[in-house]
Amino acid sequence: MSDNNNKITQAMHDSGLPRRDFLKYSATAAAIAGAFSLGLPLHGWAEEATPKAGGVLRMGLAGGSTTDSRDPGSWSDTFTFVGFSAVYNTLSEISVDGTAIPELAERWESSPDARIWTFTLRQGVTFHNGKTLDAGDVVASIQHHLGDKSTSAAKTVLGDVAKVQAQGNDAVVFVLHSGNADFAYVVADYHLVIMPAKDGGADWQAGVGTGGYRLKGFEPGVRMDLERSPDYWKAGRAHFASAELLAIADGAARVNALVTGQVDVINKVDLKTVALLKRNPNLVIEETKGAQHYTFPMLTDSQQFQDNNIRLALKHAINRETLLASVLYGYGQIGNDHPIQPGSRFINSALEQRGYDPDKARFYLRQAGVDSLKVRLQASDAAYTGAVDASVLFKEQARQAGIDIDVVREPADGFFSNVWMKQPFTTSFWYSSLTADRMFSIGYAKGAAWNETHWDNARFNQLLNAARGEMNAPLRQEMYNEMQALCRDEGGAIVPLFASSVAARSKRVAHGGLTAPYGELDGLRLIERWWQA
Amino acid sequence: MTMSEKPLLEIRDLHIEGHYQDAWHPLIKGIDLTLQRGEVLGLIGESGAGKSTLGLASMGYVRDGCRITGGSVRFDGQELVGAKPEALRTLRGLRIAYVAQSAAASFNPAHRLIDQHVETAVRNGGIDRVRAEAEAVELYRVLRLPNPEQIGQRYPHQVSGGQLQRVMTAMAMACHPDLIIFDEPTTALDVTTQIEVLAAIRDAVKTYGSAALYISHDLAVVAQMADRIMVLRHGKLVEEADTRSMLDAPQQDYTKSLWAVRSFRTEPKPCPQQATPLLEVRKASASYGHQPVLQEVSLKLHRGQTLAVIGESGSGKSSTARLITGLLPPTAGQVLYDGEALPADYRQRSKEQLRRVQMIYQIPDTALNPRQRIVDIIGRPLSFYLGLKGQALRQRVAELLEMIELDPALYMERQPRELSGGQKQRICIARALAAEPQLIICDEVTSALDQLVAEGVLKLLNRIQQQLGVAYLFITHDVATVRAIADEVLVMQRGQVVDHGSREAIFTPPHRDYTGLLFSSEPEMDPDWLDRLLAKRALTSTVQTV
Amino acid sequence: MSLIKPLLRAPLSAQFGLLVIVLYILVALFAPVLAPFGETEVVGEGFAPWGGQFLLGTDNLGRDMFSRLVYGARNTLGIAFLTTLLAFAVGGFCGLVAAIRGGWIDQGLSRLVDILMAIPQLIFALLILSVVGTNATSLVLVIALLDATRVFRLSRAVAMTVVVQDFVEAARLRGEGLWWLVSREVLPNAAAPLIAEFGLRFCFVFLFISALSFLGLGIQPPTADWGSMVRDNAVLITFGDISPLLPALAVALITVSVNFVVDWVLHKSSGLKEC
Amino acid sequence: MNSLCKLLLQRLALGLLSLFAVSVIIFLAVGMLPGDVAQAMLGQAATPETVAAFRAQLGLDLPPLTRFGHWAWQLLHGDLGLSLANQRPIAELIGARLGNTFTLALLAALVSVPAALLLGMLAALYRNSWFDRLLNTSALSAVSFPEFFVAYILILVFAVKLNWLPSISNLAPGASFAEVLERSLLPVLTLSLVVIAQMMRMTRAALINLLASPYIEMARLKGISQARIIFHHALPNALAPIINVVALNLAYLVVGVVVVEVVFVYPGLGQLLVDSVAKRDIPVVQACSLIFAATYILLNTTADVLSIASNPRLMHPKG
Repeated sequence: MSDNNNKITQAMHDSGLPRRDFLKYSATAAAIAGAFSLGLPLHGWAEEATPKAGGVLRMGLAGGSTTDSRDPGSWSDTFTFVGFSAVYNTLSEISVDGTAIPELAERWESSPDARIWTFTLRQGVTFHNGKTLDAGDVVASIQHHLGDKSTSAAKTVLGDVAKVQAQGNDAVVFVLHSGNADFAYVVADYHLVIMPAKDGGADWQAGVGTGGYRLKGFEPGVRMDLERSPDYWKAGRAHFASAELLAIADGAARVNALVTGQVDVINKVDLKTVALLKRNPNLVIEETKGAQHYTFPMLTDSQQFQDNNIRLALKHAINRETLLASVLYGYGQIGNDHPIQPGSRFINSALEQRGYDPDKARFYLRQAGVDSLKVRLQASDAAYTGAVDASVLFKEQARQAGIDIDVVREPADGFFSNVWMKQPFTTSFWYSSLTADRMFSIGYAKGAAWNETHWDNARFNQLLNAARGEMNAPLRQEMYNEMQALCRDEGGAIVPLFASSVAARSKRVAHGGLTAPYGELDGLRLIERWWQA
Repeated sequence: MTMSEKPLLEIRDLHIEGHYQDAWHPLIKGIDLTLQRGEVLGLIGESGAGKSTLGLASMGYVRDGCRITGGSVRFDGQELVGAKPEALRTLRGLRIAYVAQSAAASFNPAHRLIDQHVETAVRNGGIDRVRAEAEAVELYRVLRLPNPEQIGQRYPHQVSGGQLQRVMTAMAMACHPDLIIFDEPTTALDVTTQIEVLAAIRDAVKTYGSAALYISHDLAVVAQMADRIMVLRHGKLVEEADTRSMLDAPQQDYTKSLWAVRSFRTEPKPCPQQATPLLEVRKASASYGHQPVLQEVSLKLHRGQTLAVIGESGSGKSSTARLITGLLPPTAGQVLYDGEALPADYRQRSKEQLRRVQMIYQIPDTALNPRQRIVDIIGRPLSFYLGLKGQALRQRVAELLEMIELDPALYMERQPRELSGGQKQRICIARALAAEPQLIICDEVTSALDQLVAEGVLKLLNRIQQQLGVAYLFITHDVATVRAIADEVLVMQRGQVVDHGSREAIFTPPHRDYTGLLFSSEPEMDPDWLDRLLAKRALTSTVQTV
Repeated sequence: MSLIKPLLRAPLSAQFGLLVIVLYILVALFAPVLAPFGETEVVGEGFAPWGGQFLLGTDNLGRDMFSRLVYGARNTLGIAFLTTLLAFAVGGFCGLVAAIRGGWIDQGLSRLVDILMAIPQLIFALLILSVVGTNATSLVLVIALLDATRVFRLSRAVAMTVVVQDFVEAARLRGEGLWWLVSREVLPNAAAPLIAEFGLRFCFVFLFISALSFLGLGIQPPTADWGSMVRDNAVLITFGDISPLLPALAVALITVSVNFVVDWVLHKSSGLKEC
Repeated sequence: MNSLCKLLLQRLALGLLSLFAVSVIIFLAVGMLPGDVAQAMLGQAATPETVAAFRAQLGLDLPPLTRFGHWAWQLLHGDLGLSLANQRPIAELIGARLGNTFTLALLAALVSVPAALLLGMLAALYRNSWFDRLLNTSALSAVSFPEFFVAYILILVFAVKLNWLPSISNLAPGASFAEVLERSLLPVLTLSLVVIAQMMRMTRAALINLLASPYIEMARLKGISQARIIFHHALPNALAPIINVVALNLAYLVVGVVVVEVVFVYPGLGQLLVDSVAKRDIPVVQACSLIFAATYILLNTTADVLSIASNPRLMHPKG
């Protein structure tokens, strides 16, 4: 399907759905940072030759909009994420192996209860305008997203932050309302870029950062031009002499631009064309797994779904493999009715994968005291491209279990404000979160703004609070394991699929391996990480 | 002229077909024509006789959708049928010129007259522009155009119809052609204007010694212009003779009937002076926007009488009809029907008031809905006013058809396009009669018809009047028609009534000024009429410049 | 009867056009009979090749391409036809009334139409569809409203040439009401150019709907529609896969055909005046 | 000349009046868009209080009439306001794109108008010949293809297969005219193909329609050559309908090219408008719509005026 639709869809869902902060993260180790060693991991394991300096990186990206702005609080899609991540740096950075490593912060410490975090800044870093980075810049940049008047997308990410203040010139202290063991990951959020302070606030209008590239031009929804900053502080990065980002909303146009050599990299490849693109010897397909997941939320407080047996019946009546093949063309993984992506460091690997089992579904129906079931599923492609198709497929599969799903197509416009979380059975999607805590907190905790199933499980809520402040990794993982099982067996959401994001690059550019599985386009940092082949 | 001299134009056994209704139909069926240098030949006939087609063919030209299927056209010895376009182009305009019926339509509205005048001379005749323009001015002078130096600088729409027709004649003569085709050059003009143009054309032809084909449906006009006359009918020659013998002793029945048209007269009916008039207009004035079209017009019409309103274009005669029907509400004055004032606007009139006044139009083609059958057209007033239905309605339609001398069995189910012009006008009459009116307004009902057909329609109207006692308000520009049918006559000029009286009184000299001019301008079937008239007018110097 | 003759004499292009139109109508009418599978029925693997069980292969969700093409004829033609019909009912009627009544009704309607026409069609459609939501009903209503303005202009212009004729004046003087004037006197005589315009409008609506579909606001899936079928698969054109060309071809073929026929009708109605 | 001036002023006044009416309609239509800008912009951070604060900040809590008055007042002072989405001045936001849109329209017009007129005249000159028929059939086919279909075919041929032209219009700032030309060529071609057909057919029809008029017959009977008849005698009289169809198509080139902009990623105004509708960025939607409507009205008024100017009856009144 055309990404034009995606674009509109994107806009629609923005009207009601949280920008779930694209904290795409999954790694295997539950590394809770105490203090990190200095220096950056090198691409030592790269099989490619040594990075070459120079050249232009040209990207054709979906997710650019005419309404984009330089204000980091407003960034909402790939185009601004990728472009500005080359202009700015954050306190911490997610490394190739998925752990948070120092970037502008040299190191960090936390109090034992994980409530007070102190970040010590790297020395001698300058902004593009020549100003030297100090703690005041960091405080201003963080405070840009805080406060009652803030309209920043990162406001909830920083929801825990009670206070942020400078400690001397080269350290910043965050005081949290309650302990958060993952706080070093939180400040890696790409909204939380460090800008120079100016007149008591952060100067976002200038587009001046500490990153590898200077902002040469930015025309929202059209293009962004970057040129290499001659004195970038980070060694072994920013190989291209310049970069050019084109906002290409139409999927076909992106593919054409890549095939005809107008651009070197495109994202959101139309899945239908992946097989065809693969035949082109000059192109490489880059798949990033677990970028988002799709759900069918059932309101647990609705009359229809308050009986968990009914929910379980529906969870058994869906054929995830078929959906994966036809909706995602295999570019994804099947889900197990909880939001933690396979391969994540938080995954409960012992949890048995649920499969398509009409008999079991019938069994649960009988448990609920009914022979057959008729439910209405209000679907919209506003959730994700193919949501209606997936719903129709689901309908066919559920029929085997004696469940009659009446698929009602809802208009994309206003779907997330009028239908989602208001009607008992709908379609939805989530960008995967960097940490399990964040995912559970915003989507599954009692009273959370986007608890899309109105789920209220006492045990789950208790575990969530306990795990957040728990610095003991194995203990914490145990809690997460139980929470995943609770979601799977008692939760209100059917989570059938984790979708990959699929990008493609020309062989004119090369990289030393993707920061998979985190974010698309090498953790959105391809500009400073990739090089000319 | 001796026979040994080579004729200028020689047409032999010419056949031309036209394509319409998906088939080819013969238009010219084997006509021979010979024209000597300096000779003026009149071509006369009714519509469809093929005279225009023949005139164009003598220039080697056929209109789109027509084709020459046989015969030859030789101009000065050169064969024009099948000649190359380039060869024809060197003749046209230079050696054969054409004067069209409507100068207003035949001048290109986008260019100045002088540019169009000299176009052929400069582009094809190799004459330099300055000389060509000087000659043009000279021609304008010969044709007695006002302000000959300046008139060429004007655009066609800035010049009146009569002048334009003379400019076109001048343009035809620009290259001193051997032959000029005049295709009904005065038909679109008012009679008083016509005189001027006729005189100008005749003088010019004589001055330059061109030969001419003069095409017209009006015998009296042709009689003034032509040395010799050919009568055509249905694409064939009926009769050919020199003008005087043709007028004095026509040989063929068809020719004789054409000649006889002008003798029809109705019996005058006495005018009941005391009774309330059926229709009375009292000092009515009206205007279109700020342009006044009627000023204090008054008239009276009694039951069973015919009141003829005569005038030239712009005289307000049709506006008078619109005033009476309520299409043009007066700004002052009123219309009384049977002594009662009629609402000014037809939309305020009752069905009964509408029924009693019916109208017949000039052009029967547009007066009949082409998408309705005859039975529907005539039947509508019957069902609308009288509430007739089903068999009774068909019966009444049949009676009306019989009254207008059309066979109900044949015509009831037909559509207007299957009828001839005269038949259509009869249907219009039947439609008016169907409403059982007391007054019928006839707006130029015969002017779009050929003379013979027109006469038939007049006779029919007269018979109906005798049978039913219906009154007619008869609007026309044609003096002959007024003479034929009027009981009372009203002469109009520039929105005012300038003369009125009974037919006898009006037509008996002495006439009032305008009435006299109008009547004397009506061409007569006498080759010397124009000369006499011009001589007389020159004497009394009452010639109105047009 | 008299309809056959002109058909046989019609130029090849018009005959071809008529044949195609008849064929499309038949396909639309008998879609359930002709289509081997259901419109939204998933019958196999996605992107099955041509031939074999599936004549033209399957689409991305494993629905039979041929069946969807057939049903597409029904949906797309149906919606375009309905829209055009509505546009003509509204615009045509208003145009005729404006021409017949004249005065302030004519002035009011004409100015309103002028103003509506000053707003770019695509943008107006976009706005309204965003307001009322995208579904078949609103699609039909919105496009019909937009097109009615164009129809209004034409029907008013055509009716004007009829209204000035004497037979209309005769009917007025007879005291006929508005309905009679519209239905009996003016409409039958304005029919030829209006029918031709109907064909052109139909094509335009057809293309407009596919343009809207292309922008994601046209006929919505899973309803089979040629416009969105093209759009969904447009990217495959780059790879020389002709499957997405089939619905595009279907669109082009019907519009070309209608245009051929309209061209002939117009030529014929003007050609009759010639001699 | 006085009546001509009066006519011109009348047209101008009518145009301005339409513009006002259009802006009211647009304001109302945009006002009816479901979903709230504040909600749309704030997203996740939206608590009822912040939404209310934001609405107040944007002036959305004022009654519609006041808002319209305020907007119109600003507009009259040449101030289009700020974008709600990124707080940039709309004039700045629109500026570059408007330039792009006009460049595209201008280039397409430069290609299509002369081509259409020439082809139309040739078709009229050689009417009913094989050349005319070929042209006519091609034109019919060209108007029958969906725009995006034509666009993709052109991309397939010129960008993918031949690799002569770029498939997207990457208009870098400071690009040379030659570069702009090269990169805009495919969209220009697409648009030209679409509009040429209509203009050509109209030109041909207008000319042929006139060829039946008596003064053309007169010109033939004066021995004027066929070419001169077409160019000198028919064309000046056919100008009014031709001007009108050209204006209509020029308007289309400015306002109707969203699809082409999408396919070729051409940074034009249409794309901005579509995006802004989706984002409920009301001031931008209003500004764009107004510009489009103004363009349309301006072109139509110009066409009217030119038609009048081409009519000697009005240029040279009787008096």
